[in-house]
Formats: sequence, structure tokens, C-alpha cells
Amino acid sequence: MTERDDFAAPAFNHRDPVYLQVVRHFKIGIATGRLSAGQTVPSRRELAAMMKINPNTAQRAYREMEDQGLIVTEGNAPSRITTDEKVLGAIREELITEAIDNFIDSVRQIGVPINELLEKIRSRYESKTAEDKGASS
Amino acid sequence: MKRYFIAAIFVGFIVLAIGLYLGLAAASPLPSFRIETLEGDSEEGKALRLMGIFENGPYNETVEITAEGSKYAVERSVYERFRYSLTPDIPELERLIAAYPGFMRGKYFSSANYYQDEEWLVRLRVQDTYAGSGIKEGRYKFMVDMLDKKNGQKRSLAAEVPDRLDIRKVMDIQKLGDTLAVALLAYPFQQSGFHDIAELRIYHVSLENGQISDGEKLDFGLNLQANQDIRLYEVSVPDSTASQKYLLLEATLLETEPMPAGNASNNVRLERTIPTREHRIFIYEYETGKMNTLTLPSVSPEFDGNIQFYGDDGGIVRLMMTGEEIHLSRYRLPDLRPDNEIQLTAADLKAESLEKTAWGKDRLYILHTARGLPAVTALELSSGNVVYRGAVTAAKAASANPENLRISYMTVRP
Amino acid sequence: MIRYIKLVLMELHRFWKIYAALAAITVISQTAGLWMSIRSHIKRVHWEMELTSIGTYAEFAKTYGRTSFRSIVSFNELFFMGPVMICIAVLLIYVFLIWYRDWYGKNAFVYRLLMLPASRFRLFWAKLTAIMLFVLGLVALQIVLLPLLMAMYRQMMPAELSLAESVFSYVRHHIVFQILLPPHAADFFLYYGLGFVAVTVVFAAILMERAWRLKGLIAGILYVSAATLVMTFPLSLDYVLYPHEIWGLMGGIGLVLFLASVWISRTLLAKKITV
Amino acid sequence: MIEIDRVTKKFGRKTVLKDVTFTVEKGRITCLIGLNGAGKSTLLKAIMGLMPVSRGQIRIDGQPVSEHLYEKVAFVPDTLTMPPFMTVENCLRFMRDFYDNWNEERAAYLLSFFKLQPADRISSLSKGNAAKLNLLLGLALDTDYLLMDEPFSGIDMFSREQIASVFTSELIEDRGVLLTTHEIDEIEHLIDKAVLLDQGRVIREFWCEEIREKEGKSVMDVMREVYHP
Repeated sequence: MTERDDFAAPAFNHRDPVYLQVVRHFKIGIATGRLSAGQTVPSRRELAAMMKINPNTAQRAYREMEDQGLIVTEGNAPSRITTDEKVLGAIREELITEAIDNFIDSVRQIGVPINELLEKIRSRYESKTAEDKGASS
Repeated sequence: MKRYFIAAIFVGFIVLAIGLYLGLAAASPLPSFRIETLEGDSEEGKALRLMGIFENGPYNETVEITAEGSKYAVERSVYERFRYSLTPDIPELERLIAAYPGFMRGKYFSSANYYQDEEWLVRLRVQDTYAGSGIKEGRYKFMVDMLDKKNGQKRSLAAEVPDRLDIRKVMDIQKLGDTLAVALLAYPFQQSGFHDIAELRIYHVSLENGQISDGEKLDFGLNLQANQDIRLYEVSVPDSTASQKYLLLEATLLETEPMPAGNASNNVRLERTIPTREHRIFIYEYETGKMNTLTLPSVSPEFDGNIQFYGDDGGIVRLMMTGEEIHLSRYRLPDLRPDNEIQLTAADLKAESLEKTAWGKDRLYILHTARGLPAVTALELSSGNVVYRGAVTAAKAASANPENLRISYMTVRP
Repeated sequence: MIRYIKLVLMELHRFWKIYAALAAITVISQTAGLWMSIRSHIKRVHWEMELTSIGTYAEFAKTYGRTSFRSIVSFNELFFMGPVMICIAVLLIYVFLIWYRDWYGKNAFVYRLLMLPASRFRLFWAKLTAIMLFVLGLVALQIVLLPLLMAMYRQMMPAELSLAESVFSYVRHHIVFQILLPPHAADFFLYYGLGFVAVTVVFAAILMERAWRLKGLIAGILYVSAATLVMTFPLSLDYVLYPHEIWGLMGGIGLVLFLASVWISRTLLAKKITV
Repeated sequence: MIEIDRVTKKFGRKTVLKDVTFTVEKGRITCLIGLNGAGKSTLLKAIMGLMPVSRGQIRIDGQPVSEHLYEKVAFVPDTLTMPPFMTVENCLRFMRDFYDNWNEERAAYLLSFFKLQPADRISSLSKGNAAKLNLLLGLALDTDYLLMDEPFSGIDMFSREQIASVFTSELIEDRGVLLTTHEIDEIEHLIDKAVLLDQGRVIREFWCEEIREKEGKSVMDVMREVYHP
């Protein structure tokens, strides 16, 4: 199981469809490099057991990911994370855009000018990254 | 596998134990006896049935011994006992049931009288009618059922007894053409108090329409004193259901005397009866309605034995028996002339002691002991000859100790 | 068939501890009771002999008589019949418990039993078989025990004081044993056949109660009463029927009651039973 | 498919189930949700032929309920239903003896997975172990359908997790599962379909992912709407 820690269960929320949450979990994994291109993914049953979800949901998540080109299946071989750079790049792009969109939605309500905001982001990001480095070492 | 094994042992144990038990029980551990013919025709012995008690350790076992063997009461099945309890132990009735089960259905167990000839089987039952609260009223109905033996048709009729009576017993019924003669032993009806002297009444019931004649009170020609009474008994005959020319009654004269004072209470008249040593036989002829009386010689007061009467074909026999001696006197009918006299001692019969007797057609069976064992000797009444001798023997001599066997009575099933 | 046997085995297994206890009580109580009775009887004889200065057992027996197995047992009849009565009572109760324990036991085993694949009717047969085996097992035990006890009596009693009797004589004259251990095979099958029919009738009544609860209880009581009434009814027909007809009628009624009870039970188990 | 078709059950005058209609699909986990006394257990018993229904029909793969039902459907009641005198091993033997579709291999696997001791007596099992054995007896049968009555109630956390893990395993793969619960929280992600029962009636029947996708609601949200409008 340890080698599959990459797929450890995220904390799902109850309101969003679980399969979409799984897909998102995979995307984050790919974007952060936790999952590498070409890596085999667990069977749907393994995934269901690891994530404590219904096997049907896992199945649906894989189907969704196949549709989106995230994973590929060739013949009877186990499915793999795609090696298509375009897709991989798009995932990163999508996640960043999504996060920024969320951020902007909340910040806009406060009405901070864009320059002040950019300045604040830079300083926060740097100090946080430094903190994480300190904590992990 | 262990489970199966244990269960199989359990079931095997049950089957074996119960099977062995029932098997051994069927083999009957009680000794088996039978009547063995010593002399004469063995067919004679087949009619005999001895009822006795076998002393088996702490138990007294009732046993029935026949020529075939013995049957213990305890060894009878529940069904046999049930059948016994519902079937009358009367040979005549058993024969009627066997011959006419349809007609006899439901009729055999209540006391009733039967008559049969070639054509008809007639049954008469006396039914009480009660007043409201179950008090006897002295009113009766004759319930008559008839079976036409030729075509199996049944008829029933009822006739109300015209007199108020206290009926004791129907002595006999006879079919005379289209009427049925009913001989009743009855007392005049009384609400309370003591009965008068018993009466014998003859009623004639028309079998066509149920009309009933007035009761004909038979006159015994006795002028009884206040302290005298009679007891009337039917004289036994070979077959009570058969057509008879005569009604034979035995009368024992009784004298009564009041009980010594002090024992009497208000309403109760206490008395004791002393049978006199005098017997009379009344012979009533159904056809003519005439009655004859046979006064028998008085019995000596010293006689300490058993007196019986038997109505044989065309004659009446008086039997007087003690342990040592048998005395038979025969009188011819209808003229009542003394016929033959037979006197036998126990020694004549090679018996140690004479015990009981039973009547058969032209036979007197005498139960006695011979060499310590129960034995039976049959006499031919007409000749006085010994025609049969039999003795009870143990089938498995080793297991049975005949000394433990006592015969209480003997019956004859022709 | 094999499943039926397995079910029977399971029923036997479920009761075996109580059953073994019943058997043990019977054996111990009867043996000990007889032993004590014989001992105290011999002691009394000795005492009596001393008192009356009788020298030998033979002389004593001449004056006071011998003492049979039956008499010895009757000195302490409770030791003898007590366990028999306990066995009867326990088995009578178990006729009900064999069903109710499945519902009201700590775990409702009845779920499992009713969900066994293939006919539930086997449950009925298995329980019926088990009850009959329990009854006949104790009967067999008593049958084996009696001669052993008699042998013990012969062994312990001075020959001069004892009075021989067979097991069959003892049983036939014993008010209870003559019914429980009828030596006549016809009676044996009659009594236990009737018992068998009675158990099926009671089983049907129990299943009525299990299917419809209170209403079923009333129906069950009515059914048992009606069955008893119908069964004994021919006995009152002795004024129109001959004994063999009455017997035959009762046999027929018994058969009909048996079939009716089986049919009712089968239907209820298949369609109406409620856990 | 198990079809429950307008099933009505009355106890005397009390109606426990009223025109209950829904289906249990093969390969899906259907959860019957309702408060205590909503009629969940009664319905499971009715499906299993442990209780006659007053009206309506229950069909298993198109066939009415018969004795062959028990080769197709396994039932795990809310308590262990083996007599206390048996040992765990006795129970397994009992099942092996009476069920043709008993899967010995799976039973052995589950026995070790649940860490049950064969020699333990039923009467001495902890609640968690009793529940596990109960589940084992149902799961080790090769049936198309599995019915479970409150598999999570009254047992400790750790046992719950072990039991929950069964739902995501191959043990129930391709089978149709119908389980009842009165608290959905822990198993929200495990179930495909929810059937909400209230006072003997089906008030909602929906696919969980569908309701999340279309209405953005959790099963809990729907329950709140339904039970506390």
C-alpha cells in the first residue's frame, strides 16, 4: 500500500459529486508532480478501497478522467497517467486559473487595489514558502 | 462425522432397547396353561372357559384358560380391553351380534331380551318414563325391534304398559304368531314404602299394531302369610333366545322376621329373611296360559351346598352339590313325573373336591380338583354318563407352578 | 434428506446437555433410591429379628412375608417416579421451547433457520423427529434401567426375603409405567402414535401463534381443543358403533388430524410465519 | 434486480409499510434510510420472506419469492443469529452444511481479515466481533444480492472501519446490496442510491452522485429537507 500513498484519500466534501472530487484529486497530484506522467493508476477497486468510496464512483471518476484524457488505457494493460504534455500542461493551467479565480472572487468583495494586492501576495507567498521549508527540514 | 456416529448410536440404542422389550414381552413370561382332554371327545372341551387367578410373585393375575391356551388380563392390549368393556360377556348375544351385526348395532349393550326363531329376531327393551323431576312414575313402554331374517327388513314398535308397576325384570319373551308374550317380574307400583309380594305378569303385544293386552297376573296358588315372601328366578335354559314352550320359574320361599328391636329406625322396616328349604317350580305354558306347579321335596336343614335348576329339553333338573357329592334329580315336562336320579361322589369322579358347575346342552360340567390341579368332568344329563374329562396343564411345566393357579369360575360357550 | 438429518442432529445437539441431565437424574435417583430402600429394609428386618428373636431370614419370611421389588420401590416411590415426572414435564415444556427458543433465545436463530435454502418444512420434521427421539430415548433408558435395578435388588436382597418378579409384571401392574412402557407392541404404537399426533397438533398451534401472534394463539388453543374433542368423540358413539368401528374411526381421525396439522404447519411456515 | 412493488404491511390496524416501491440493482449499493421505526427492518424481513406482506409484490430477478430465494439473496440481520452455544467454527460448519453456495475460501479469508478466533463461543463474542461474524456469514455466501440491516449500529469505531472497507472491496463487487441505516454520515460516499423511508412510505429515491451534481446537495442535505422541512 505504501507505494500507493500517492493516492491516499483526500477529505471529500459531501456536496460535490464524489467522482469530480476524485478527478480533482488526481489533477492536483499531477500538477504538483506527486503523480508522474506515465505512472500506472490503481484499479478502480483498489482506488475505491483506498479512498473509501463506492467502486462505482471510482469507475465513474476513471471514465471522466479518460474522457478528459488524463489517463489512458491500452488494451488489457492497467491504465496510466497520460504522457501527453499538452494535457498535463492544461491541467496545471486549469488548476491555477481555478485557484486564482476563487481568490479573486473573495478579494474583490474587499475592494483592494490591484497593485497593493500583488505586493501583498508576493510577500505572503515568500514568507509561507520559507516557513514550509523550515518546518520540513 | 462424530456427530453422525453418536446420533446413530442413540437411535440404535432406542430401536434395540424398545424392540427387545416389545419382543420379549410378546413372548410372555407368564406361564401358559390349557385344558387337556384326558377322556372323551376333545370337542367337548372346546366349549369350556375357565376364569382364574394365577399368583405370580406379588401379583394376582387374572387368567382365562381354554383348550387352546391361556390369556392373562394384563397381557391384553388396550384395544382388547376396550372391546371387552363394550361387548357383553353373554354367548347368546355374541352369537346374535356375529349373525346380525346390522340389527344388533347399538342394541347389544343395554339390558334387553331377545327371541329368535327361523324367521324372526325380536328384541324387547323396557323404557321407563319419568315424571318431570326424574321421579319414577311407574309407567313403562315396551320398545320392540324386529328383524325379518328372510329379507333383512327391520320393524320397530312401542307399546305402553297399561298398568302402573315397578318392573324388576323381563323374565322372557316369546313370539306366539303375531303377538309377543312378555313375562315380567314386577311389584305393584307404590310411591314410597315397602313392596308387596312380587308378581309375575304376562302381557301380549300385537306385533301388527302394537296393541297391548292387560297384564295377566299369574296365580302361584300360594297363600303367603304376612311373614312370608317368595323370590322368583328364571330357570336357566341352554339358549335364552330360543323359542320355548314353557316359562320355567323357580320360587324360593322365604320367611321374614323383624330384626331385634333397637335396630329399627323410623321409616325402615328391618327384617331378615330366612330361606326355607322348600323350592317350587312353576311351569307356565305360553300357548294355553296354564300353570303347573312342581313342589320339590324339602331339603334337609343340614344340607350345606349349592342348589341349582336347569330347564333341559323336555325336563327340569335340580342339582344339589356339596364339595363331596352331586345329586341330580330330573323331572319330565309337562307331567312333572320324576325321571332319573343321578348321585355321584367326588371319589366317583376321581376328584378331591367338587368346586363349581356349569350347564350345557344335555351336559353338566363339574369343575373340581384332581391331583391338586383344576379339572373338569362333563356328565350327560340324560344318561348320567361321564362323557368328557379334562385337566388344566401347564404348557411349559418348568416355568409354571400350577399350585399358584386358582379357578374362580367356569363358563360354557356352545 | 441429508439436510434433514443435519437439522435433526443440530436439534439433538442443542438439547443434549439438558437431556443428559435428565438421563443422569433418572439413573442416579432410581439407583440411589432403590439402594437406600433395600438398605433400610434389611436394617429394619435385622432390628425386627433381634426384637422377636427370629434367627434366620427364612423364618422371618415365614412370619412377615417376603418383600418384592415392587414393595421395596414403593417405600420410596418418589425417588423412582420423581425423575420420570421431571422428564415428562421437561419434555412437555420442550415441545414448546423447541420452537420458541429460536425466536426468544439470546440470538434469534429463527432468522437463520427460516433462511436456509430449500423447504422450511424440514424444520418441522426435524423438530418433530427430535422430540420423538428425546421421548423414546428416555423410554429406552428406563427399559434398560429397570432390569438392571431388578438385578441390583436380587444382588442386595437376601434370597430368603426376596420375591421374584419379571420386569413385565412390574410394568404391567405399575400405574404409570403401564402407560409409559406398554409391553404390548400394539399399545406401545398406540400410545406413542397418539403422542406423535398430539405433538404435531401442538406444533401446528405453536406455528399459528407464531404467524398471527395473539389471534394465532386463540386459533391455536381452539385448534388443540377441537382436535382433542374430535379425537375423543368416537368414544361417545358406543351406542351406534361396534368397538372395532370406534377404534377404526379414531385411527382415521388421528390420521386426519396428523395430516391437517402437517398441512397447516407447512402452509404457515411457507407463507405466514413472522419473525 | 429486486423489485419492491407497492408493498403494504399492516400489523393489526397499524400500517408499517405503505405502497413501498423501489428497486435494488445488481452491482449497486442501495441504502434504505429512515428514522427508527420507519419500517426499514420490516421491509428487509418482508423481502427475505420472514414476514408475510399484506399487499404488494416482491420479485427477485423477475421471480416471486420462493425457497430458492436464499440461494440468491443473503441477509445480514442487525444481530448475530446463531445460537450462543455454538462456536465460530460451528457456525461456519453450519453454513457449509446447509448452503450449497457457501464459499469456503472467502469465509477463510474473512475470518482472518476480521481476526476472528474459530474456537470462540458466540456467547463470548464482543459486539464488534459478533457484527463481523454476522457479516461474514452473509458475505461468504455466493449470492447475487446482499441485504444488511444496520450493519454499523452499536459497534466500535475500528470495527466500523473494517466493515466499511468491505463495501469498497471485491467482496460485494457486482452484487446488489441493500442496507439500512438511520445515520448516513459515515457511509455517504459508499452508497450509490438512497431510498428515504418515513412512516412506512418512500418519500425520496435518488442516485447520490446525481443529487450532488445537479443540486449540489449531500444526502444529509436531502434528509434535512425531507425530515425537517
